Amino acid sequence: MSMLVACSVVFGIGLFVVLSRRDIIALLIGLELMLGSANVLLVALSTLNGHDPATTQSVGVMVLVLAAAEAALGLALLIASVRRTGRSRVEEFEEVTG
Amino acid sequence: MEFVTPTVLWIPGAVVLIGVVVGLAAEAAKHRALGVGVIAVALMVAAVVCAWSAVKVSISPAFGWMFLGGGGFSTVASVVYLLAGLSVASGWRRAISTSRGGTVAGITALSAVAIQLLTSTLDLLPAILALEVVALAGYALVSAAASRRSDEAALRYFVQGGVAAGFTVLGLAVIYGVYGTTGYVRLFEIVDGGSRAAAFGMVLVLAAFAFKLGAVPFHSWAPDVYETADASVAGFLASAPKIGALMALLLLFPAGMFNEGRFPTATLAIAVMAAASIILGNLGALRQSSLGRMLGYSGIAQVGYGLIGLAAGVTGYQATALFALTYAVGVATAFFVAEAVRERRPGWDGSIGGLSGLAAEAPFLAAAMVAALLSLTGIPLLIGFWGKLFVFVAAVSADLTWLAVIGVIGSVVSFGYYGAVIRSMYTRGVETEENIPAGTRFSGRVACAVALVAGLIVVVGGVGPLIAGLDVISRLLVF
Amino acid sequence: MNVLLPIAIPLTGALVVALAGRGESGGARRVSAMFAFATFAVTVYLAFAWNAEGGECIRWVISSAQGLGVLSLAVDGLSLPLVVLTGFLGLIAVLTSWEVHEHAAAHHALLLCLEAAVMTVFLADNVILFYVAWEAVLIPMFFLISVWGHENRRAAAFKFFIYTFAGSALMLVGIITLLVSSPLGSLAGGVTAISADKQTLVFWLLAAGLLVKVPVVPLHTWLPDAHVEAPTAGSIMLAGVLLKMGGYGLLRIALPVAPDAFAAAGPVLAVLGGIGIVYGAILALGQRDLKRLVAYSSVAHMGFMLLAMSTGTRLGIGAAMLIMVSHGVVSGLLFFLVGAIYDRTHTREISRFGGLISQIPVWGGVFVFGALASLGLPGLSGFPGELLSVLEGFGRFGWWIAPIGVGVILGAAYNLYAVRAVAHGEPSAEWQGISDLGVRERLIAASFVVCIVGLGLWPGTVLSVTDAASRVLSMALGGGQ
Amino acid sequence: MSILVQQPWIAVLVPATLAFVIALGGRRAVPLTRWLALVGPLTVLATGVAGLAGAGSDPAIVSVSWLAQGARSIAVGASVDALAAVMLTVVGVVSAMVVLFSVGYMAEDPAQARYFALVSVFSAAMTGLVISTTLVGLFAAWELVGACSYLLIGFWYRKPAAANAAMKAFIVTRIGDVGFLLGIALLWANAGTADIATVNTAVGTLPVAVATLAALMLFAGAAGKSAQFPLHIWLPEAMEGPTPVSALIHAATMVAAGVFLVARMWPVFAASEIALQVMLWVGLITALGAAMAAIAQRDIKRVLAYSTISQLGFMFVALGAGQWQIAIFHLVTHAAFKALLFLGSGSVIHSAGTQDLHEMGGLGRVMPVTMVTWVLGAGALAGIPPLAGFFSKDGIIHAAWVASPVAGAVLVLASLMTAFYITRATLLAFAGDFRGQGHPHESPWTMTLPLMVLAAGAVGLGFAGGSLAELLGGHGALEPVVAIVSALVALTGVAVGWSFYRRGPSADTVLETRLGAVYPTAANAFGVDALLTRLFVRPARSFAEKVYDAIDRRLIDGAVNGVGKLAVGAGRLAAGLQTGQIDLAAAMVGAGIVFLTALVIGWGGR
Repeated sequence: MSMLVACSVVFGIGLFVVLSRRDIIALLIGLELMLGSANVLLVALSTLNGHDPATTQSVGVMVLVLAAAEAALGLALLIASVRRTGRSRVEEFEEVTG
Repeated sequence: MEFVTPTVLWIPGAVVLIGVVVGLAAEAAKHRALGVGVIAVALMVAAVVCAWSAVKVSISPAFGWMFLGGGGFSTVASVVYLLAGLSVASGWRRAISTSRGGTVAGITALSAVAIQLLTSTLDLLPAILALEVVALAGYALVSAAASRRSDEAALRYFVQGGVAAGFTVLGLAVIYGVYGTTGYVRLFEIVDGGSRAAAFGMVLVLAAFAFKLGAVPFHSWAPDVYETADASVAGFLASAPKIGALMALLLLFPAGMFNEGRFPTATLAIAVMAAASIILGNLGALRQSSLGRMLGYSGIAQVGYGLIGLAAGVTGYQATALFALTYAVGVATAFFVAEAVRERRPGWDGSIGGLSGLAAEAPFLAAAMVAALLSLTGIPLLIGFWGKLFVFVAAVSADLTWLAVIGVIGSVVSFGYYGAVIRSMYTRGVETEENIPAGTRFSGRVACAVALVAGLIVVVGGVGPLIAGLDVISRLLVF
Repeated sequence: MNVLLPIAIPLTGALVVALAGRGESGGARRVSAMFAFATFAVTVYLAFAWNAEGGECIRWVISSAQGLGVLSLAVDGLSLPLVVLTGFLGLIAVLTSWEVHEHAAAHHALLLCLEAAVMTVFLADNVILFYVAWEAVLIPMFFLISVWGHENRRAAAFKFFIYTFAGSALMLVGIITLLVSSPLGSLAGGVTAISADKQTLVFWLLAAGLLVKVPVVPLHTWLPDAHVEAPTAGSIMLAGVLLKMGGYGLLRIALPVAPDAFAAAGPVLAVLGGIGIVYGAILALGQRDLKRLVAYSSVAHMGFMLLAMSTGTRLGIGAAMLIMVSHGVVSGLLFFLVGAIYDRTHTREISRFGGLISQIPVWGGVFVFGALASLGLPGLSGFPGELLSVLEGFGRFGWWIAPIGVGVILGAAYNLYAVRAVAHGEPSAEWQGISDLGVRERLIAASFVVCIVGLGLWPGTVLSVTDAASRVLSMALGGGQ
Repeated sequence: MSILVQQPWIAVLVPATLAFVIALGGRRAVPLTRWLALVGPLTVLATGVAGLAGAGSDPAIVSVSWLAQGARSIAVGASVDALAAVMLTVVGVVSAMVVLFSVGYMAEDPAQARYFALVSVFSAAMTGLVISTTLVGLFAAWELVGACSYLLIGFWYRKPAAANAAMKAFIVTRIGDVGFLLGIALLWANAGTADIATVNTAVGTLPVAVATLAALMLFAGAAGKSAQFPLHIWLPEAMEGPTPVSALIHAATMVAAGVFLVARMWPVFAASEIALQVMLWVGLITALGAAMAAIAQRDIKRVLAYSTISQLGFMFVALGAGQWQIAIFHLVTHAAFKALLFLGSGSVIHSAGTQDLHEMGGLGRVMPVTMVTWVLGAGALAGIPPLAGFFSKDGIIHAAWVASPVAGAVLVLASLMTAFYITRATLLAFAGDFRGQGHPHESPWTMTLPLMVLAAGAVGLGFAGGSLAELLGGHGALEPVVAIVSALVALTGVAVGWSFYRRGPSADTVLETRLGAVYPTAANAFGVDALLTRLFVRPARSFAEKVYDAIDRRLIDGAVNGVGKLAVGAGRLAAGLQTGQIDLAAAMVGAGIVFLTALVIGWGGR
């Protein structure tokens, strides 16, 4: 049961990081935290409820792949932005409005 | 014909994938034009095969037990591939002249395949994976425009998408964790049983799809993305993914699954989201000066109509699918015309005012834009009208008349900003046709050709049902 | 098959003109005149065929699949006069645009499209087809005004589109509630009233769209602007047939579908009609722009039509149809004349005109004739309709219709004021050398005069045609012997 | 001749088609076609005479249903009964004489063709009005007559005064016509038919209130057409038209249509006491007021115009007193001598070149025939015994006296004034020496012949009173006492007039000083016209412009544009949400999810 609480706490922290930090990289970390905790929650719950471990593992790995792809792309976007305009902080990205 | 059914449904996906591989290889070998061409052709072939299978093949499982093909699903798929192909062709000159042109085409093609999977899966896991693939492709395509503004829009889009993805996986975790299954059929009984956990999971998944659609609470990415992305890419982004998301929602929430069960407020939630999207989308678009941004806001409003169909439950099934297709064709045409205008007037800053005098300069191009915009407004004799008509019929028959009235008023207000574009095109423009760089003479033509083809589809789609009878629509979209 | 012709011919004509006419403008107008004449001939043939067949409706089914009702076209007593009127005015509009040289091909193509769309509205036998045609009329008219119009044409075109589109949006919801509650058969067929509770809702939703087009007073401000800015041919079609779509829709859809609601709404419609008559006349009197004056006169005439229709009696409905046809011809003539003088003097300011009848007597004479027809002189087409409207109106509403007497008096006032200010009095030096009506223009004027006098002396021709239909309609309302 | 009575519409068609021929003929053919204009009136005269001859038998009725829709249908019919025959004869004679006179009078006018065509159309319309058997047919002809008078008054449309007069005439008569129309509507609604005969018989069954209202409405129409107070303001200005037109329309035929209408619909009027009283008093006011105004006019045609209004007032008094036959008798005699006077004034104007009495004088010596015929006409108007006017006016005064002594006294005073102003006009025009320029000459035969014919009528018609009365079912006896009184009154009026104007126009100034303020007010008809113009005509257009500006421009368009601005404003709000901060966007996604979950889960589930 404690696993459940832990995961949701970590998920909360991740969300908080995304909402509050100024630097884009910190945001990416926050996103990873959210995805990771959700993944752990998934695995924990399914083992708790005694589902077939094979499918649980495959689903878990799939989510990992997903998180990895997302992180890779996020970093790529950040690098492209930094390389092109040197902007990496949240408040520098406020031109497109209205 | 038994043996035919599964394989023919494989071919479109396969053809596109092979095309992408060959295309990227050709680009690596410095034949970028050839590469992009191969991808475009592959997409067109896939569209044709899907169209054929839509008519010939009845609904049957494909790609193993988790996916469906034939009938309505193939029609949807053929439209998606067609739009992807047109988008690649429309961005032809841009793709050739920039270093990673081929990859943009490749990503568009892959995204199209992912959308086909998304629309035909009956299992939550592949659905979410396909959704994330489409999302990631979206972020990449936006940043492909390689400008300060597109970087910012892409990043912001990414962050919001990330948060949504996080919640989606959380939902998946809850559903799979507690009940160990992700098949839709099994899920229906669980939710019917009134289990709050499953319902919570489903809501999170609904949020993910709503985000992809750009419905109100999750709409803030839409205006930025469509304004900053390249016009041809935006044409694809504004249409195909939304078809995917709407169809997936249709499969995930069929026959008003909620309201028979213990969650009467679910349809209300969707209805509220629909109404909010229509109102905010229309109002937002009223004061825009940039064409892309205006189309972004109008996209939000149009999605609201799709959600009306969804909220109408069982009667709205076909209507939502039809609306998704007609809306997609309409908005794609508008963007393809924008791309063609950028070809003719490189100096164009994307503003509505910049379009002045287009009618005098390129009457057929202007006519295509008028057809697209009037179709989006829902004027008859254009494809958009049928979409809206059936959605409203569904809404009224599910006695959501108040929603239909909001929708109708929305489409009247929409003429406000669509009309402004028409008005500016038909004013006496000041710029005459500047000298277009010679090299792009042929490729400039391709963008115009694509715009004209799309415009033609809008008009033929509008007049067709009148000639072939109203039931042609139901025959094509059988689910 | 012959029911489809009045739509098919102008459409193909539009295509041919648009493609073939790219060259010099002469070719385009001749081809379009040919097609317009063919359409008019077909409508006249249709009239005789309908007569020969003893007066029931001729139907042609496009596709019998159920979907949203059978898609078919039909003509019967109610729509025949308007179909013939559309054919006639279509031909006149093309002839009036003879001197248009700016994008002549596109102009004529749009005129033919407009005619085809209006024809479909009158021939539609299915609610959805009616709505589609109703909206489709907006597109060619919008472009006719916004490209070939006068000074601030775009604003007027925009306003025209928004007003009508907003009204028809509510109408769409009404049509859909209608379709959802009872799968509607063909319009020209019998009367399929829907359940009582929904009738009022459906009626007023439909009326919203229809009354904008009539136009009824609070919703009318688009008409004068659209008229003032539209090219002459556009004005003729706008006043001649587009205004009739509202009235026709009321009789064709609103009444059979919601008879009890229509009967209950009778007094409201009568009041709206009465206001239209008086208000339209007052405003016509107050105009400085000649075309705007004629536009407001249309509001007044349509007020009579609404009053006649609201009585619900058989004679009243017949009178409404009669007023529609006669107003089409009378206002067609007046707009043609105003257009002719605008082409010569490039102004519509009444104050700058004066004594024209002595400089251009033919134009002046026809203008006086038009003014007399517009104020309802007996022997001309305006009189029978408005007489019946007052008689039946009095029969149904008693002294409540007395105030429209003011409208009738003001009707005489603004028409004669127009004659006094424009045709009579000292000729102003400014228009010394202007030329009188050419041969083509005299031909057009003569055809209008023949129609007006013919209708004025033998109104029975229109009344007998609409007799069967109005009997059915008034029976539905529980009135009418 | 009898087919004319059997097929009464011939009398309408002949002048109508001839008018078309004349119009088509245009300026070149006018010397020939203008004689064609005579054929129409002669046909009308023939029909009238035939009608009179066959008065005994009940006339054939030819009617066709004009507006039919199911059971209720409106018909248009025609028949030549006694009353119609009398009117047809009058119309026939007068229009024939006027056309003959016009040949000379309009000789050098360039637009003659239009003139003769319009006169033909007018006679056709007037015939239609007289022979119509249904109210709708009558109303249609009634308005056509009004239109012809509009076109003829405004014949010289270049003159702003003529154009204004024409417009005013049509609009004022239109006000009356609207009342007429509402009256028809009332009868159509209650009696269920528009046929005059059936309405007349059915009016007994209708409630008195309905009959009264219908009568008053019909009287409104009659008052409009016959220029009774307050709708009389158009007649004096209608003199702007050519003089033969004034003679035909504004003396004999059109203005008499009102009296004819009341006679035709007599049962409706008889059924309501109030209507008769109203007619009586309106007639009295008009008779007296117009007579006083006539005294102070300098323009010869205006004198005659006010005289016509006054004489019509006499007729309406007779109608109000219940004696419609006497009113018709006076109508016939008045048509004869007033047409004569107008044509006489036409001949005088034609030769003297002016309409102002002060610039005339001494024409008697130069124009003997005109002078003699004019004097006979003037005598008839004044009511000098052997002449026609004496008999018919005597009948009216007698009837008025019976109805109410006050009415009788007023009429006597009015006929005194009539004698006075006609003597004044006669002396100023014909006596003394010529005060104007140029040298007046006698008019050609085409102009003097009609004068003589009408003079014969003015003299002879008096004796026809008795037979006319029987024809129309009234009584023709001459009341001795009233006869003497009215003869005396006429003679004193002439004598006073003679004494004043023997020395020429200077007497006008004497009158002015003697009557003080009364004189100028009388001159412009008690300011009624000026008052009505200031109240209604002048502000009409500016009021309309203000209404247009206030309601259409500001209220409705303002509201619509307001909604537009509101939407755009709200749009600014909606777009404002896009502030660009990334964290706000992310927060919105989170908030959205929370909202959805709360909404769905909150109410549902186990």
